[in-house]
Amino acid sequence: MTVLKLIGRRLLLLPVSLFVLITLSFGLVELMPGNPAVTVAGNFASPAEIAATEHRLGLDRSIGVRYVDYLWHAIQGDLGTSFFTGQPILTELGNRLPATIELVALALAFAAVFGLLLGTISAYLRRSWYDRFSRAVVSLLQSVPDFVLALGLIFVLFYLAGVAPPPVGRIGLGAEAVPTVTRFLLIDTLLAGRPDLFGQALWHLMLPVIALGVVYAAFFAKMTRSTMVPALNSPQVEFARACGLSEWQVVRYAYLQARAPIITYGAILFGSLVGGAAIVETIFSWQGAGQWALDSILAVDMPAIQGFVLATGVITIVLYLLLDVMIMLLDPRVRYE
Amino acid sequence: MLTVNGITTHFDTRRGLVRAVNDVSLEVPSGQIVGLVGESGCGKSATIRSVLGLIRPPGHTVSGEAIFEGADLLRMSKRKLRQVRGNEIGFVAQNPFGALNPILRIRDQFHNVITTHRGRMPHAKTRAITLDTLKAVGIPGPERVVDGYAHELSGGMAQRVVIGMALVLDPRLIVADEPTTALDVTIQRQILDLMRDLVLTSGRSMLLVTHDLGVVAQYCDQVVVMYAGKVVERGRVDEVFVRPAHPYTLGLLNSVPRRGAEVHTLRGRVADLVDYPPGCPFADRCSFVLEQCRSVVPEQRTAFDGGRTVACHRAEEEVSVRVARAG
Amino acid sequence: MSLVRVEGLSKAFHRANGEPVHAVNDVSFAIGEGETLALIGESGSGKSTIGRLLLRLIEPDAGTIEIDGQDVRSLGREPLRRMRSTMQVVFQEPYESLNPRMRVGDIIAEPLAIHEPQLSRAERQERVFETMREVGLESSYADRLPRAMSGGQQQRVGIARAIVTRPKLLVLDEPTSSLDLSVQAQILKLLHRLQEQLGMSYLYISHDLSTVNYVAHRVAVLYLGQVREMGPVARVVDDPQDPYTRALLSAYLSPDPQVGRDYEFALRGEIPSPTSLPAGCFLYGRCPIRLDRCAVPPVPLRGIDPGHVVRCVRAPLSEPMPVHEVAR
Amino acid sequence: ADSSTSQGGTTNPTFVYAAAGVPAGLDVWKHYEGDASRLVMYEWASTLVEFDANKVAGGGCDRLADASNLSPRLAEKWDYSPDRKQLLFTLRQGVQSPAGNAMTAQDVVWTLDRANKLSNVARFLMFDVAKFDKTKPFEAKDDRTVAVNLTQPTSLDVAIFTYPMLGVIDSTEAKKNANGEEWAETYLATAMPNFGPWKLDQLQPSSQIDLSPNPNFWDKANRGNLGKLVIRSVPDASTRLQLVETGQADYAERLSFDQYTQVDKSDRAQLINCVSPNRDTLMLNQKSGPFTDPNVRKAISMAIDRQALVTGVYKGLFKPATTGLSEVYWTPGPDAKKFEFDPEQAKTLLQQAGVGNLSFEILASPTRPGAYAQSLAVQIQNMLKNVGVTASVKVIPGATEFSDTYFKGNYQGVIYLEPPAVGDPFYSLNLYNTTVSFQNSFGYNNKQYDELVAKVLTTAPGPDRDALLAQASDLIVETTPQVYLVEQRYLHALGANVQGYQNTPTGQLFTYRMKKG
Amino acid sequence: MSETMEAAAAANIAPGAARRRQILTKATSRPAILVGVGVILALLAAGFWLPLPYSPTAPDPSATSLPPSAAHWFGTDGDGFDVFSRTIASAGRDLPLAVIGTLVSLLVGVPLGLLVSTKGRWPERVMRGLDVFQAFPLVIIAIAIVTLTGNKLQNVILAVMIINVPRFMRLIRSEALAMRESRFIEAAWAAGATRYRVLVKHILPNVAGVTLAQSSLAAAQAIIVIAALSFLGVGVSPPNPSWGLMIQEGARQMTIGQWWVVAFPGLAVLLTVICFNLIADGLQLASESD
Ligand SMILES: Nc1ncnc2c1ncn2[C@@H]1O[C@H](COP(=O)(O)OP(=O)(O)OP(=O)(O)O)[C@@H](O)[C@H]1O
Ligand SMILES: Nc1ncnc2c1ncn2[C@@H]1O[C@H](COP(=O)(O)OP(=O)(O)OP(=O)(O)O)[C@@H](O)[C@H]1O
Ligand SMILES: [Mg+2]
Ligand SMILES: [Mg+2]
Repeated sequence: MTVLKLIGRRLLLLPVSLFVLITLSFGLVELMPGNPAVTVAGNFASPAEIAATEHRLGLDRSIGVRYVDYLWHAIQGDLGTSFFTGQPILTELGNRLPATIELVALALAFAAVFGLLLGTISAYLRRSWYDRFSRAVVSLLQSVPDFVLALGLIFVLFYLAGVAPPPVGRIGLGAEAVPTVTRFLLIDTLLAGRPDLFGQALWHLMLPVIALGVVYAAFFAKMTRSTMVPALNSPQVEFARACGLSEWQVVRYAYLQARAPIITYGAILFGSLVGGAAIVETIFSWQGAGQWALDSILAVDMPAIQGFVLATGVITIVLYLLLDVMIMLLDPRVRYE
Repeated sequence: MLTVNGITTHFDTRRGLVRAVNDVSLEVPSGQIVGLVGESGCGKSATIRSVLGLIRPPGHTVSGEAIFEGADLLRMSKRKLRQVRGNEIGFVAQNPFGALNPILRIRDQFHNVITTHRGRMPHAKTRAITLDTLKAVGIPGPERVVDGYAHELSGGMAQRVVIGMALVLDPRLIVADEPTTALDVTIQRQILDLMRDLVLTSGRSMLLVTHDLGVVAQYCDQVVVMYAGKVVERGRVDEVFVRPAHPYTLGLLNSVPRRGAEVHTLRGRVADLVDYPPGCPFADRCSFVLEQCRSVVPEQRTAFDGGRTVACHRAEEEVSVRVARAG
Repeated sequence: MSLVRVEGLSKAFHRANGEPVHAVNDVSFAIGEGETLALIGESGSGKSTIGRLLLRLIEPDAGTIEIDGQDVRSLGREPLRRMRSTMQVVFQEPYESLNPRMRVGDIIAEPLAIHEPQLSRAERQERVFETMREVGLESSYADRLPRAMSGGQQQRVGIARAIVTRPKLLVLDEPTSSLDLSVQAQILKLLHRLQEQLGMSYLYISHDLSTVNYVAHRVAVLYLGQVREMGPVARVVDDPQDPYTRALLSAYLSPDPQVGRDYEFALRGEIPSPTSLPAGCFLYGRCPIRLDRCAVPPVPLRGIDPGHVVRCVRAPLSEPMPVHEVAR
Repeated sequence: ADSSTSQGGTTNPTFVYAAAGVPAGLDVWKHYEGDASRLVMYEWASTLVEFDANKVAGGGCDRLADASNLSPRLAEKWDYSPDRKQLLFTLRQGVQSPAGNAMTAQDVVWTLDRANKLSNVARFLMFDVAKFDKTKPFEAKDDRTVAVNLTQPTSLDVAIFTYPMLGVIDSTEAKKNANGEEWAETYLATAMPNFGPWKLDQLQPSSQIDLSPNPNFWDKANRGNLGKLVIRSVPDASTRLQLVETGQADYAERLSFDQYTQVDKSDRAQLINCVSPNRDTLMLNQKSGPFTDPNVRKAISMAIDRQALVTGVYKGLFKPATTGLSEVYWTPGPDAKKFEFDPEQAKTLLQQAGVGNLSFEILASPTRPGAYAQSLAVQIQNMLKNVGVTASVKVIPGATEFSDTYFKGNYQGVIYLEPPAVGDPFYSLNLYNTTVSFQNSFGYNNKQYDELVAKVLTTAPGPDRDALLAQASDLIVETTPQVYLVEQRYLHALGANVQGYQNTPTGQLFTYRMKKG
Repeated sequence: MSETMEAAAAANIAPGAARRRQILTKATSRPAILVGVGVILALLAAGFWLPLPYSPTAPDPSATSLPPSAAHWFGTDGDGFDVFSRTIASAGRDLPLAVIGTLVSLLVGVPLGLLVSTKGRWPERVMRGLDVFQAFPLVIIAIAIVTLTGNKLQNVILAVMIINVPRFMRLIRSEALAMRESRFIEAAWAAGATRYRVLVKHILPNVAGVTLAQSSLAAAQAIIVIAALSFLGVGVSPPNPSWGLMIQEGARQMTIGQWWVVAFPGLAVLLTVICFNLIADGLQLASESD
C-alpha cells in the first residue's frame, strides 16, 4: 500500500474519530456535576439572575438538545465561548496551545536526546559498570514525579543558587512584548529580530523543560536500551561487523532497526504530555493549555474543558496519523505490505 | 590459510559460565572447503565468531590464536581486524533476512561495505561494483534488486545478495554459518553449488558451518566434528565419513534414518556446557566408555595415517567395532 | 476401510490487504487404519494447513472430510469438541507447543480433563503415568515445567498429550525437524513403536525425505497446495514420476561421500507466490521438461499404477531416475 | 525591575506587579473573573468619586474613610436636586482618554447604562444598596451634568461611585469599535478606553498586562514617576515573594502570612499593614438543625480562641474580631458587648441546648478567603474538639462549586470572607445578615436587626448613626448570626523603594500615584 | 540403546511443593523485588501502626514552622503539624489508595482485556474506541472528575482506574493476541478445550507475569497521580495528611527557607515510586527469564 493510500484511508476515518471524540468529550464533561451558572452570574447574583444566566448559557435545555447544538457548532469549527471569560474557546486555545506545544516539544527533544544517548551507550556497554550505574540512575530519575522535580529545581537553582530565572512564565517580567505572529515565543522573538528576547525565552524554558524532560529522558533511556540491546545483538549487526563496518556504522544499523518503537514512544509521549504537563505549567505559570484546563476545571467552565479535551484529542489523533505515515516512510517493510 | 589453535570462549551468564568453545583447533587449507559439523549448541557458531573477533560481552575468548595469512586475528588491533573482516574474510550468515538491513536499500548496504574498506567513492561507482557482484552470484535482473530492499527478495535471492556482500571485496577466505538452513531444499542445492563454484574457481577457501551431514559429505574436502564445545574428530571427509574414528561421529552417521532399517540412536543428551564433565564430554552417551573416559580428558591424537585427528581414548580400537556394525 | 477420507479440500487465506493466499488447492487423499500417510513438500506448500484442516482447527473453503465415517465438516461446535479425543496433533516446535506455565503432568492430563471428566484424580494420574511410561518419560517428570526439559523430552510430552486419549488419528506436523539428528532418531523410533502398539493412523508431515522413508507407508508430494504425486513410499521414492518429486529427491544430499551427486534434476528459479497461481501446471515456469500444453488447464492427477497417481502429463517418464542411497 | 528610558531621555521606572492571576478579558461587567479582574479594575481609577484617606486620622491606615470622606475625581461636584429625587454630578472639564476624546455626560450615562445592563454587581450596588430608579436611572442633563434618578436618597448614593465597576468608559472609542454591538463587548474584552491614568499597551490574556501612562490624564499633579506598569500573573505565592524580595517585582499580592512576616524582615521589601473592613467568618447554617438555636451558635463562638487563631494561622498580622460590627467603622464604648472565649460556658450552653455529641462539617475553600482557609478550619476543628463538638473539614477547591454550595445553603458550616464592595458600615451590616440579603444563605432571621439596618441606611454619618451601629454590634454579639473570627487587614508587600500608598476601604494601590526610586 | 535411559540422565527431581517454594525463593531472591516490597510494606505498616510522636491531624498552633530537631524530627509546618507524623501517616492513606486503585484497575482491566483479546470485528471496534479514549488527556479528566464530584476516596480510585484500565486492557490484549497464535494454544484447541478453558487455564497464567510487572508500574503511577491530585488540593480532606498536599503546602514555605516541609513528603513519594519501579523491573526480569 502506498503512503498516499494510507493517508487517504486514515483521513477518511478521521471524521469518525472526530465524531467519537466530540461525543466523548461532550459526554465526559456533561456528566460532571457543578453548576457553572453560579460563577458566571457572579457574586451578587440573585437566584433569579442565576436562572437567567442558566438560560443565557443554554444550560436549561435538555442534554440531547445541547449535544446536537454542540455537535452542530463543533462541525462548523465553533467550540463555543468560555462561560467564565467570554472568550471564544478557539481564541483561548490559540493563545494557550502554542505555549504548551513549545514547552512539550522542547522537553521531548531534551528527553529524546539524553534518553537516546544514555540508552544507546548503556545498550552498547551492556553489563559493564557504566550500564549498571546508568540503569540505576535512570530508575531513580524515572521515579521522580515531574512536579516534585520542578519544585526541587526551583528551590535549588532559583531560590538558593539564583542561577535560574524565576518561574514566572515564558519570559522575564520586564521584557518587552514582541508582536504575536505564530505565538511560539521562540519563533516570534526571532521574527521580531530580538535575539536577546529569544535567549531570555530559552532561558525561561530551561527549568520546566528539565523538570518534564528528565523523567521522560529516563523512560526514553529505558526504552532505547531495551530495543537497542536486541538490535545490537541481532544477526544483522553481527553481519555488519563481520563485513568490517566501523562501530559507529554498526550502532547506526542497530539504531535503524530499533527506531520505530522509539519514535512511536515519542509520539505517544507528546500526545500525553500536551495534557500531562498541566501541573508543571501551573508551577511555572506557563499560561499553557494544561494550566488553562486546570483553571477551567475549578471554574466549571464546561466549554473550556470540552474544548481542551477535544483539542488534545485531535492533536493526539492527528499525531498518530503522522506517526503512522512517518513509520511508513522510515520503514520500507511497512510500506511494502 | 587459516590456522586456529586452542581457541577457548566462555559466556558468563546468569546460569553460570557457559563453556561454549573449549580448546578448538582447526585448519583451513588454501583452495579447500572445510565443514564444521555438530549438533545444535555444540559451539560451531561460537567458534567462528571467536575467530572473527565477533564475541561480545558477556562472552570472552579466553585463549587461543587464529592465524590468518601469518597474522593472529585475536591479537590484532581492532582497526586492523576491521580491515580484515569483509575485506579478506567474507562472512555469509545463516538467515539472509536477519543479516540484511531491512531499512537500507541493497545498494546502500554494499556502498557502506565497499567504502569502509576502499575509501570514499561516488555512489555510481559502488553501484556498478554491486551490479557486477550480483551478476556473479547469479541474480537475474540485478538492476531491479540493487535499488530495492531485502524484504522484496525471495529467500534464495536474499541469500545470494548476502553471498555477494561477502564476496564483493574479493576475500581470500569465506566463512559461512549454515548458509542454507533457512532455505528450501530445492534452493539449497543451487546456493551450495554457487558457493562451491565461487571457491573453486578463484583459489579461495571456505569454512562452512552446518549440521547437515549430507552437505558436508557432498561439498566439503575436510570436516571438523564438534561435540560440546570440543573438536572430537578432524580429517578428510571421504575418510571420516566412511571410517569414523570417534564414537560420536559414528553415532551421528548412524542416526540418519533409512527405509526398512533400524535407526540407531544416541542415548542421553548433550553434555551441559555449564556443568562441564571432567573427562570426555561424550562419556555419558558413549557405548565404548571406559573408566578413564570419565576422568581424563582425551588428547587430540592422530588416528590412521591420513592426517586425521581424534579426541578419544579408544580411537585405535574403534575401526573393528565399526566394521562389525556395518557388517 | 479408510479411517480418513478427504475429498477436494481447498483453503485460501486472506492477507491484511485482501490478497488471497491459496494455501491448499483441491487436495484428496485417504488414510487407512494403522497406516501412515506422509505429506512432503517445501516450506509454504500447504502441509501444515492440510493438517489443521483435517483437525478442523481452521475451516476449509471447499471439500469434504470424513473421519471414521463421520462428516467432520457438518459437526457443530460441541460434537466436534467431543470428537477431538479421537484425533490429535503433535507440532514441530516441541517447546512452543507446551504451555510454559503448566506442569508436564497437567499438560498430559489436559485432554483427559476435557474428554473424560468422570475420571477421579487418582485414575487420571494413573493414566498420565502410564502414558508417560509409553513415551519413555519417568513419572517423576510430571512435576516439571517444560523449560526444564530437553527438546527430545519436550517432544515426548507433546506426544504423550496427543495419545493419552487413545486417538485413532495422529497428525504429526514435522515432529522432528527442530530436533538434532540423534534426538530425531529417538522420536522416530518412538512413533514407530506407538503405531505398532496402538494401531493409530498417522498423517506425517515433513519436508525431509529421509525420515519419510523410514516412517511412512504412503507418501503424497505437495507443491503449492496441490498433490503432485501420491503412492506407496517404495514406488514414489524409487521411481518418481513427477518432475517435482524428482527435483525434491535430487536435492537430497546423502551423508555418504561415496554416493555421488552426479544425477541432477534441478528446477529453475523459485517457487511462485501462492497469491497468484499459474494457470496450467503449477510447475510450468520451473520445469525443465515442460511442453507447451502444460500451460493450459486442466492438469488433473492421473493414476499410472494401482495406488500411484501423478500430475505430470509426461508421466510415466521415459528416463528412469537413478536409484539413490536414500532409497535403500 | 529594570528602568525604562522614555523618549525624552528622562528615566521613568517600570513598576512590576506580581499578581496571583491576570484576567483573560477586560470587560469586568460582562465577565468578572474574580480577583484577577478586580486588580485590573482597580488600576483603571476612572471613577466619579473616591474615598479620601487624607480626611481620616492616620492617613487611612488605622481608621477607614467612610461615606463622609469622599473627594471628587471625574466628577467635580455633586448634589441632590431640591426634591431629592435626583442626584446631580457635575463633570470635571478637560478630562481626556488616551485616545484624546474628552469626557462628556454621554460617556457617563452610556457606561452606567451598560453596567446596569451587564453587571449584577453594578445592579446590586445601584438598586439594592442604593435605591436608584430602575426605570430610567441615568440621564445626561447637558454635556457636563449627569442626573441619577432616585426612588429614595440613602447614605451610600455617592459612595457607591467609588467602586470601579461604576467607573467611566470612553464611549466614543467604544462605539467606534463596536462593530454593531450595542455594548461593544467584543472590543472591550481586549481594550480599556477610559479616563484613568493608564493606557493599555498590550494584553496577553491571563498572563500579562502592559500599561503606560495616559498622556492626557487629568490628575497629572498626583502622578508618581512610573513610566510603565506591568501586571504579570505569577500564580505561585512563594515565587511572588521571591520576586519582590529580589527586587524583580515591586509588588507581590496575596502572600501567605508566613511570607508577609518574611517581607517585613526583608531589606528589599516593605510590608504595609493597614485596616480593612474585611472579616473572616464561620457561617453556621441555621435554617434547620442544631444551629437554629442561637445558644448553640453562641457556644461555638465561645469555644473559639480568636487570639490563638491570630497567632497560629495569621502569624499575628490580623486582629481578632471583638465586636459585632468591625471596629474600623466605629469606636466601641466601654459597655459595648464583646465576643468572649469561654470553653466552659460554651459546654454549658451546649448542654442546655441538649445537643451533646454535636458534629458537623465545615467547608473551606482556598478560593475564599484564601489558601489559609484550610488551616483555619483545622484549628477551629481542634478548638471545637475541646468542647466536645466534632467538626470535619471538607475542602472545595473550585470557586464555582464553592459559590454554588454557599448560595444554595448546602452546608452546615463554612469558612467565609466578607469583603464589602463599599467600605461603609451599612453596606456590611446589610449585605450579610439581613433577611433581604441573598448572601444570607445561612438563614439568620431577626426582625429587630433588619429594622436597625434600615435605619442606618437613611441616617447620615454622625452621632445618631454611631448609636445605631453600637446597637447593631451588640445584637450581633448576642444572637450570633454568624461567628465573626478575625478582622482582616490590608497587607501589601511592596518594594522598599516604593512610596505613596494610601489606604482606602477597597485597599487598592492607586499605583499611578506611586513613586519608585 | 533404549530411549528410556534418557530419563536416567535427568537428576534432581523436585516434587511439586518444593518446586513451588523454589519459584517463590527465585522471585524473592531478586534483591530489587525484596527491597521494593520490604520498604513498601514497612511504610504501609508504619502508616497504620507506628505510634506517632504527634497527632497527624491535630496541629499545635504554638509550634509552627520549627526546623527539624530532636523534638520534631522532620520539623513542623506552618500550621504546627509535625511533619514526621504526617509523612508517616500519609503512607497509611496514599499507599492503600494506590494499591486498591491498582487492584480495582486489574479487576476491571484484566477481564475486559481478555474479553477483547480476540480478532473479531467487535474487539477491533472496542480497541478503536479505546484509542480515541486514550487520546484524551486522561490525567486532566481524572482531575476533573475528582474535583467536580468531590474529595471522596472512591473518586480518587476512579481517577486511578481511568488511567490504568485502558493500559491493562491494551497490555492483556496485545499479549493474549500474540499468545493466541502460539502453538500451545493451538494444541489446546486441538485437544478440545473450551474457550473459557483456553482463556483461564492457558492465556491468563501466561500474561500474569507481565501484568504483575505492569501493576507495579501502575501502582507507582497511581502514587504520582494521587500526589498530583492532592497537590492541586483535590482528593483529600484536611486535616488528613497526604504527601501531595504536604508538598503543596511545603512549596509555599520553601521560599522562606523552610525546606523541610516539602522535602520529606517529596522524598517519601520518591521512595515509594522507586520501590514500585524496582518491583516492576524485578518482576519484568523474572517473567522474562522464566
Ligand atoms: N551471547 C551468548 N550468551 C550466552 N551463551 C551463549 C551466547 N552465544 C552462545 N552461547 C552458548 O554457547 C553455546 C554454543 O552456541 P553456538 O551458537 O556456538 O552453537 P551452534 O553450534 O552454532 O548451534 P546451532 O546449530 O544451534 O547454531 C550454546 O550453549 C549457547 O547457549
Ligand atoms: N494464518 C494464515 N494467514 C495467512 N496465510 C497463511 C496462514 N497460514 C498459512 N498461510 C500461508 O499458506 C501457505 C501454506 O502454509 P503452510 O503453513 O501450510 O505451509 P507448510 O507447508 O506447512 O510450510 P512449512 O514447511 O514452512 O511449515 C503459506 O504460503 C503460508 O504463508
Ligand atoms: Mg549456530
Ligand atoms: Mg508447516
